[in-house]
Amino acid sequence: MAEPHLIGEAMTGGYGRGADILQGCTLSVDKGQIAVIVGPNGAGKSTAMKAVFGMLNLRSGSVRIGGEDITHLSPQDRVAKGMAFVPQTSNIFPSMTVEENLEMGAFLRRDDIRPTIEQVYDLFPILRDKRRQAAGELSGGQRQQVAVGRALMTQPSVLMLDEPTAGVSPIVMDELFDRIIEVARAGITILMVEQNARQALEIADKGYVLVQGCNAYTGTGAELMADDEVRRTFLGG
Amino acid sequence: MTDILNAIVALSNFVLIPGAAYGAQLALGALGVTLIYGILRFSNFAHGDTMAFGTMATILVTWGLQSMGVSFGFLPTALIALPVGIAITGLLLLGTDRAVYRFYRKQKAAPVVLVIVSIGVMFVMNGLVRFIIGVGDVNFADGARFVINARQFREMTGLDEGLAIRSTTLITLITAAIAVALLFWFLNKTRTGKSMRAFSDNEDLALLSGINPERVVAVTWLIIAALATTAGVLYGLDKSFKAFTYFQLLLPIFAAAIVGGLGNPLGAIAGGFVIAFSEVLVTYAWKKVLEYLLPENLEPSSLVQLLSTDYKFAVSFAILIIVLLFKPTGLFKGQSV
Amino acid sequence: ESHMGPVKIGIILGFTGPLESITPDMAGGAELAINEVNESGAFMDGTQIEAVRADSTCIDSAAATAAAERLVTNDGVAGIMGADCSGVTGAILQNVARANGVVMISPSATSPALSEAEDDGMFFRTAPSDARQGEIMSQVIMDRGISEVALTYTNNDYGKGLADSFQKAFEADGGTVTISAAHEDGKADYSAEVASLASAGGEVLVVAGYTDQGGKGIIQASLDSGAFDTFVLPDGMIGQQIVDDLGSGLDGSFGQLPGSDSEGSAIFQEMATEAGINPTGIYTGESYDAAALMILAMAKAGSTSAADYAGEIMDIANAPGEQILPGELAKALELIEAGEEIDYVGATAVELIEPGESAGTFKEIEIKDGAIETVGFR
Amino acid sequence: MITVENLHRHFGGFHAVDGASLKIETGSITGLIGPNGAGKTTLFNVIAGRLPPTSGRVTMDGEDITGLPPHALFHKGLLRTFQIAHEFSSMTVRENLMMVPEGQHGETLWNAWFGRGKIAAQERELAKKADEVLEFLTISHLADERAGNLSGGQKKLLELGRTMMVDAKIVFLDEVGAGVNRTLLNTIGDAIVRLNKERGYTFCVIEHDMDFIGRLCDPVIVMAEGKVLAQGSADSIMKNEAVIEAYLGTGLKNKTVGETA
Amino acid sequence: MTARGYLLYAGMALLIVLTGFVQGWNLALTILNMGLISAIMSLGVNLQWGFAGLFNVGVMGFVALGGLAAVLVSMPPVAEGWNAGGLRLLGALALGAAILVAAVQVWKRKIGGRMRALVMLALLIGGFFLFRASLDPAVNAIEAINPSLSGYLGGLGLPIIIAWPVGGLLAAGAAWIIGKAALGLRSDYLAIATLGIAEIVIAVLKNEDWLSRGVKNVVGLPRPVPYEVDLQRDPGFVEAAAGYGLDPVTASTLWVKILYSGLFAVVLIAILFLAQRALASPWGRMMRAIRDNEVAAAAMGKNVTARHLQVFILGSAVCGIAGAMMTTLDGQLTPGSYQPLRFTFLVWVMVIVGGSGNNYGAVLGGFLIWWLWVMVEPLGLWAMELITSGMSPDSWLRGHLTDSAAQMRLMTMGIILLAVLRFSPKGLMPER
Ligand SMILES: Nc1ncnc2c1ncn2[C@@H]1O[C@H](COP(=O)(O)OP(=O)(O)OP(=O)(O)O)[C@@H](O)[C@H]1O
Ligand SMILES: Nc1ncnc2c1ncn2[C@@H]1O[C@H](COP(=O)(O)OP(=O)(O)OP(=O)(O)O)[C@@H](O)[C@H]1O
Ligand SMILES: [Mg+2]
Ligand SMILES: [Mg+2]
Repeated sequence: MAEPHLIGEAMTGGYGRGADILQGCTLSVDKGQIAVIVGPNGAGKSTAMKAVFGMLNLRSGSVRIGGEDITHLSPQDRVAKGMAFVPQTSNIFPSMTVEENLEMGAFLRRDDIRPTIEQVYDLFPILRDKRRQAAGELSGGQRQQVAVGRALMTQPSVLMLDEPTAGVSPIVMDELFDRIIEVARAGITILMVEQNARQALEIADKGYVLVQGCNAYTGTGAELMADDEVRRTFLGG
Repeated sequence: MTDILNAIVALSNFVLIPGAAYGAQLALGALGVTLIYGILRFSNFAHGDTMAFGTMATILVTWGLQSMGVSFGFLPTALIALPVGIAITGLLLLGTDRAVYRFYRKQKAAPVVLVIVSIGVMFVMNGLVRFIIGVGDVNFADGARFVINARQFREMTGLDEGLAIRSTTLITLITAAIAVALLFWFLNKTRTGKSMRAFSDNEDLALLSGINPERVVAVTWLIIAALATTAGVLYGLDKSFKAFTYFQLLLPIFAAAIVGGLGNPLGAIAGGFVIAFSEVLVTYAWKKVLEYLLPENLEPSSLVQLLSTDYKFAVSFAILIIVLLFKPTGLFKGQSV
Repeated sequence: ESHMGPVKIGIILGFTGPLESITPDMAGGAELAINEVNESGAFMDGTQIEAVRADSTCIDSAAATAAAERLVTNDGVAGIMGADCSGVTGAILQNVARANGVVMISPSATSPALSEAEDDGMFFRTAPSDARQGEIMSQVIMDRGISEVALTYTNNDYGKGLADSFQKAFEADGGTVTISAAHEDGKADYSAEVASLASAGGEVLVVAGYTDQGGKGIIQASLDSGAFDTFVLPDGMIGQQIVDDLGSGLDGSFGQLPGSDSEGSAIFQEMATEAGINPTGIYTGESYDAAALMILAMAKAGSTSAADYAGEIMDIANAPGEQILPGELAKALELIEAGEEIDYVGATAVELIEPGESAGTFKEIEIKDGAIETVGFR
Repeated sequence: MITVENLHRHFGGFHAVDGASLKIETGSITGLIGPNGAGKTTLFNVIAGRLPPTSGRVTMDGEDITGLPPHALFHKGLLRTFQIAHEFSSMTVRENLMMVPEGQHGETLWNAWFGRGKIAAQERELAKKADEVLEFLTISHLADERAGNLSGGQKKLLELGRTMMVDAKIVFLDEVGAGVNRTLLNTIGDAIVRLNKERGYTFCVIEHDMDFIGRLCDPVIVMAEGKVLAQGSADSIMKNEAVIEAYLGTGLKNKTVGETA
Repeated sequence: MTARGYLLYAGMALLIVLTGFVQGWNLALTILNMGLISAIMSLGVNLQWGFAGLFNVGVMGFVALGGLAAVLVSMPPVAEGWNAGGLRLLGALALGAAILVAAVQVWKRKIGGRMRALVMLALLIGGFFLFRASLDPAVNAIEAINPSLSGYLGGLGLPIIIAWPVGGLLAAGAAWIIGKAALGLRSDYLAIATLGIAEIVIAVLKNEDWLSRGVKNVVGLPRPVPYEVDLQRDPGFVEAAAGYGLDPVTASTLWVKILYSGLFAVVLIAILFLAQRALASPWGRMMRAIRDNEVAAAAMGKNVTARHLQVFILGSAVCGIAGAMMTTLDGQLTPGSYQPLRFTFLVWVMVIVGGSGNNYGAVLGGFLIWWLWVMVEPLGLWAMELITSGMSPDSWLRGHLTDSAAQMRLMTMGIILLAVLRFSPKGLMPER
């Protein structure tokens, strides 16, 4: 089998001079597939995402995309390589309008971004109504939609989402998962962290359970769902 | 009738026009302060001295031009030298950023640390300016000083009161208007401008959007250089250049930026005029105007002055505080760190 | 008593701060006197004198005190030429000079309050108290047939003191002061002050300020708006620079400053120009005289100890004795050596009255065609 | 009992809460659901004194509490958590908890200066209590960590933990579940029930996880566009057409990528 | 304190001792005394900023109020002044206060919006003229009395030490009024408001001659310690000095300064002790919580406004005490010398360089920055001499450089400041 499109291999590292949060954690996703990371709070899921995106200095391990080693690229350069990331917290530009937030997502694009903006508005209709409003004045769920919309604006080849559905109402969440599937079908690699694990694993091609910075379980989404132990301890029964 | 005209002319000559001139000068300075606050998120105490440095650079170039016999007709020669002055100041600011501010940015230091750091930079720049051009008064204005002066006006209209309009006043007003319009357009409509606002909002996320922070910072400093130098030169043309005065300008400039709402360019302009007019108006002695307007027997014997000029500075600050009490983030909604 | 090293004299002036633009020339003036003595080699068997500068900041009494303290305890100065601003001068006098028993001669602290300060006989000044200048200024104006003036002063002890004494004298002489408005130095804009002054009206505007500070700003704004076109300029406002800067605008303005028709001031002007010091700079002559007085008093007492020479200063400054002009310090030292009386006249016709301050002769000037012309003495 | 009468809160021309009226019965665990932007958080903010209402009235056990400042409401036993975590970031996790209880002896300056003995005893108790709460939230190991360094979910736990430090009458929980691991959320649910049963806390819970709502809450209030859309038992709400239309949706339209790929 | 802290304090002590050896003990003690006062000011600001996150840039105003207290407490009363219009003046002031209170009461009434504003405005404007009409004649009468030497009401003629707590109270009172009005403002807005209020305080001090002679200054304040000249005349003292091998002049100047140091040190230690206790208590924890997140602290039952007011008053009072002490040390009140750069920003530099949130850091910052402030002057001169030493004596550049040597003072200060902050951006002794 060829190497997966995105791979973060044996990543070890932490914040500043503190202890290692990640301890040899490995994540990989094939092109056009969805990988979902679940795990208890503080397991290092967000840290792993940041590591893949180069926002953390790894002590060892590597990150590769399409076979190319990008371990030492800055986050900016990774954006240029077609990666997009929605962080878990502070993931919008609060004083800019919704529309400007989306435009910033497309900062590196030189083509016409109107159609993409329209697509995002179609996906999250509420944002169309609020396009002229400062994003910081939105409700929690609306912000989350802006954050995901911003990442989609990049038209990335790799999309990384850290708990995109936190605080989002069920109907929007369903829309969002639908859209994620669609995006994946268009050939985009998706890596996401989810606490709504059951819904997420349902659409996942691959699932990781992370515990204390290590891979505890790995399998297809269905396999993990089927595993009693995993269900009980991580997915809430 | 002529009495009414005289009263109007006196009021314009001593209150409206000087207030507008000073207001525009403060506004230009406040634009710079507010921009740094808006994008780089700290109150830059070195701004007054940046203005002084820019002005000094321009003066040196002006002298060079004058010695070569270049002049700009009825406009001051300094305006030709201005672009060079801006360029030199830009280099200085970029250098300062590299040598000083960048470190704290990387550290994600608290804004107040940057404020203190900017005080350090202020000391150094201050020393630099005094060192190069000295501490004395430098007069570098040439060209025509007046569009119309008081005597000409009196002769022209036959009124008792004169009205003087200085060319620098006009230039300053026009420049301030253009600067704020440009800045507004730049920040709200251009890609680079928006990326600067994005950077100020959420630095990490800007990074994730592919915005190059160093570029944003560099562009900001260059704009600051242009604003500060222009403000400084126009002020210097109108009054004169002296390092100490430029340092003193900092306080009213900050007041203007804050009363208008920190981080808001329109606010900076409004704030400049509020501060300037409050200084002039509250301490104005209405005696003369009333003498024109009231019948002989009602004429005031006293000065009809609300407060003596001793308190002019206090008054402008009092107004500032009152504005803040009713609008806690300034006239135009400003940001707060 | 013979000395091993050079004798040190402290020059403490506001090299930074609001007066920073006039202090270099003042220090230059004092050093001119010191150099003159050193070149003559006639001071105490060829003992050299060394000037040590320190910064009074003009405004920060604590920093000024610390600087003076250092001059006295570390550099071991035998006397202090300074300070400049009345506020810091008072602080240094009380905290350093009196405590350590060191003589201070200020060339420019003119506050009337200093006349009354406790000084243990250690404090002198070569500039007259403002109380005197106010009376002179009133006469100067009255003599020109002007009876209604507007008055603005810089808001410090100098400006306020001068304005008060002038207003009192002028009203006693039958004149009217339409308004007496303070202005702060170093501010960015003086439209508000000018607006009030113009509204109050008056034939001329009396500006008790500084040439390169608010005073200039006021005059400039008055000229710009046509509020006044004749100005009365006391000592702080007179300097070639402001005349050059304001061009023909100042023509016809007049004023007075401490000075005499003695040849002294002319000679000093020449000497200063030669040494690269702006001779018309305010208090430059007073600084020369302050330093010279101190040195001559030391010579007379044959000691650099304040306790010994403080008492000689009045004697040196006043008649009887041979008159000493600037540039004649060598001669003066020789006369002292020979045990003869001298009367130091110096650059500003020094005449000290009790309690150790200048009696004050004043020079009346008028500005004509961009030049400061002396029109008489009072 | 909290009653909200015809409450309005406008932002400029936008009516975030637009005439909502509802009751939270003493002793209940009331669920508050609704689409994003329905005005739930705004409603909480108004009740808890963080935002002044544009108009309307809030009463607590018959007493008018409209517009009282948050700290006064806290003293009345009304607590709330924040949707976007508001931790005290430079303080340790334990300190975050210890600061909560009111009327601490050492909170007046005089005692802080001259009443050391009493403070020490009280502090020991507080620390013990805090450690118990941390234990319960499974983050004991983080007791001495700076709260700013916690993970997103851990911060939410800390939010909840603060309400457990005192004996509250009524607790408003704004999406405690978002970002919290589902297994842990179940435990939290159990705790809420226990606090409700054993200590008589009243709860009002905003949550988008319908399992959680269904398991815990009765009644459930649905808000939409600033108004109350429906109210009733969890079951009846989940069958309510209008609620399904506005909020719940009909589930995933496409099942998995795998099916078609 | 950490090991690093002890080391830094030892270093600071060493600097002062070295200054004593190299430049003389008088200078070293002068620096020490102002250092003690600076440390107190710095503690006051740290109380507000480090504990509670209040950005007070009005330090100068509170320091000046302390100075005013020194005059009002210690100078002898001027009987002529009181006779001329003292009581009338007090009456006018009371009237002014009453008008303000009335206006505030009107504002607090919950009645109709426009009407309320109009009534308040009318009250204020009418009241202002009434106030001026009753105040001005009294002021003129008082100021007319021998203006060049007195022209004011004088003080109470009490020992000047009493002025220290009184200065604290005066500053606290002002802080209470200011805090009531301005503490709702956020960060930089509060900053500029306090900056403005400080300017207003100075403007009042400069222009209200009846109060403290305005810019004409009050000199010759009484001292809490003996005068040097008196000591020099005291045979017992001269003898004791001789015992140490000192001449009476040196001994007396040193002794006076040591006495001051003792007094100041007592105050500093007391305040430091209290501040330290407060910081380490639940009170301090509550303040830190408020600083970190006001919204959450309020939701956790802490009365943020009241606590802010409390700490604002406390910090300002400490600055006021320091101000009174400083004026005592100076022996005079010179309102013109109050400049924000020196009395506000320099104090802020002390706090930040020392380490905000850390009392020991603030104290260290106070000493260090003050030492530098005094020492950069000679340092700048030495640097210039060093630079120019290689140049030919009559070159233009050399002349220019030596002439500008004094300008090096601020520059050196700036460079050192930047260097220190570079070396430890969280201050020399970080909070934790
Ligand atoms: N400060 C504000 N300025 C303007 N509009 C605001 C402000 N705060 C909230 N809103 C608007 O009010 C509406 C209600 O917001 P609220 O936060 O109450 O929603 P919510 O029901 O809590 O939603 P969610 O489930 O997404 O958290 C939203 O449309 C939001 O955009
Ligand atoms: N900036 C930081 N500095 C130091 N430690 C941190 C920082 N951010 C997170 N940590 C620690 O790293 C560990 C893992 O955090 P991370 O955010 O990766 O968890 P997570 O798996 O995403 O949890 P959650 O589901 O709650 O979001 C936590 O114990 C947390 O305390
Ligand atoms: Mg996470
Ligand atoms: Mg919400």
